[in-house]
Amino acid sequence: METKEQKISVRAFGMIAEKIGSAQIQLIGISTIDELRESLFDQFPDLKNMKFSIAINKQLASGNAPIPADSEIALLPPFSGG
Amino acid sequence: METKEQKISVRAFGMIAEKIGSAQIQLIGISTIDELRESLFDQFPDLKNMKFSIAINKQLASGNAPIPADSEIALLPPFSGG
Amino acid sequence: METKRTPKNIFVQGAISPDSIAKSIANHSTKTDIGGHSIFLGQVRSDEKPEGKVIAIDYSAYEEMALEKAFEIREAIFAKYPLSCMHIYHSLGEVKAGEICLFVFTSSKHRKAAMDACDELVERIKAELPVWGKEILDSENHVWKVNT
Amino acid sequence: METKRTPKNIFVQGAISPDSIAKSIANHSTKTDIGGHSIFLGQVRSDEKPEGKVIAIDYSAYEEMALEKAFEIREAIFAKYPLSCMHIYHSLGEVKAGEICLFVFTSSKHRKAAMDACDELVERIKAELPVWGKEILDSENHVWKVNT
Repeated sequence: METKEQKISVRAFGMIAEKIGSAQIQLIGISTIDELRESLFDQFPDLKNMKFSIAINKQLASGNAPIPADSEIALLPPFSGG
Repeated sequence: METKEQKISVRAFGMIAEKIGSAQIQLIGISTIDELRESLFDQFPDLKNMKFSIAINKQLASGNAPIPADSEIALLPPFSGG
Repeated sequence: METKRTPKNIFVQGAISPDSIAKSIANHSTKTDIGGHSIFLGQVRSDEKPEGKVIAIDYSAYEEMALEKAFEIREAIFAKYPLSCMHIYHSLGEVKAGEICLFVFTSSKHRKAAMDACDELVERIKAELPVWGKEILDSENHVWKVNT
Repeated sequence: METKRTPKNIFVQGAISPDSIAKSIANHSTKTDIGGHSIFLGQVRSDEKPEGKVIAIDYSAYEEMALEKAFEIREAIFAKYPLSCMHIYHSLGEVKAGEICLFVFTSSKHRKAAMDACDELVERIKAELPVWGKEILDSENHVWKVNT
């Protein structure tokens, strides 16, 4: 019952997707935003120098928000629509 | 050489033209805006209760401006374009 | 000081058609330094008056003065904002309720200039152009339009 | 609180055609309580970058989030201004320089509400919608668009 082992699916967009080389990745053992960032920076050190927001279930997350099981996580570089 | 006797042509627009019953009238012996108003109010007493500006040669006139010979005079009710 | 400028015509007979607006937009696709267009369209409202319902507006103008004034406004707005293009079209004659009577179009590299210029242009056109709208009512009466 | 709203689609594939804009305008001629329409059009600029000249922008979006956000913005603007209508269209995929990628359309009884709502809508769309533009260069490179 340890939520630490939950598997989450992370979508990436724009230049973040380009840097990661994929529009979707799977991560294991992530239950907070801080853990997510740490895991991403381990796998993709380039992301450390890039600006991006994180959305949990289509809402922008702030601070070290918890990541509930089965959340839809997304990495969002600065918007440039219009 | 008395400019008092100059004949001027006055164009009227919108509800002023409607009230006068004509889009153009001729007046004699007019050399200032005050004389113009006096002459108009004599002939068309209804104009006393109507708001209108006067243009001399396509420029709005202010105060008791002189009316040069051969001027194009126009009576302009409040604008309502657009 | 004598001016040798030749004011552009802004008046069109009757309503301004959506197709002519589309054409005007399409004409700007070759100007690839433009990033934003701002458009204002005036549409004839079918207001209910004590004397009847508005079914059309019949526009008249002191054309020569209006064109000079429009040119003066145009020059002032071009001097104030970094615009690529500016277009003004105003109807004369009868425009039915629901039809377009005013089309103001500004284009710029960045959106803010286009938007601010468009807003100011519309305000100045309504306040300063010698144009009059006679509101035709379904009662066969008419009233003279008053701008607010 | 659960929401049962169903966000309207705002995305169109490729450029927004002047003809579709004309159709959208024409559709409002039956709404005779409208006195003014305000329109903003975003057009792809062919900027010169150190890496090359922009020939197109390839737009992508987090569509589900963008539609929810657009709906939220739409509701907020409707609550703030007395509008009759509001339409938002944004391109996805490739839009060439000179073509239209954003079409924002507000209509109201009086011009001021339509204009102010349109301005605010454009600002919020640019700042809040998860949409990204990849600027395709004539050098076959690309750079990611940055909104200012």
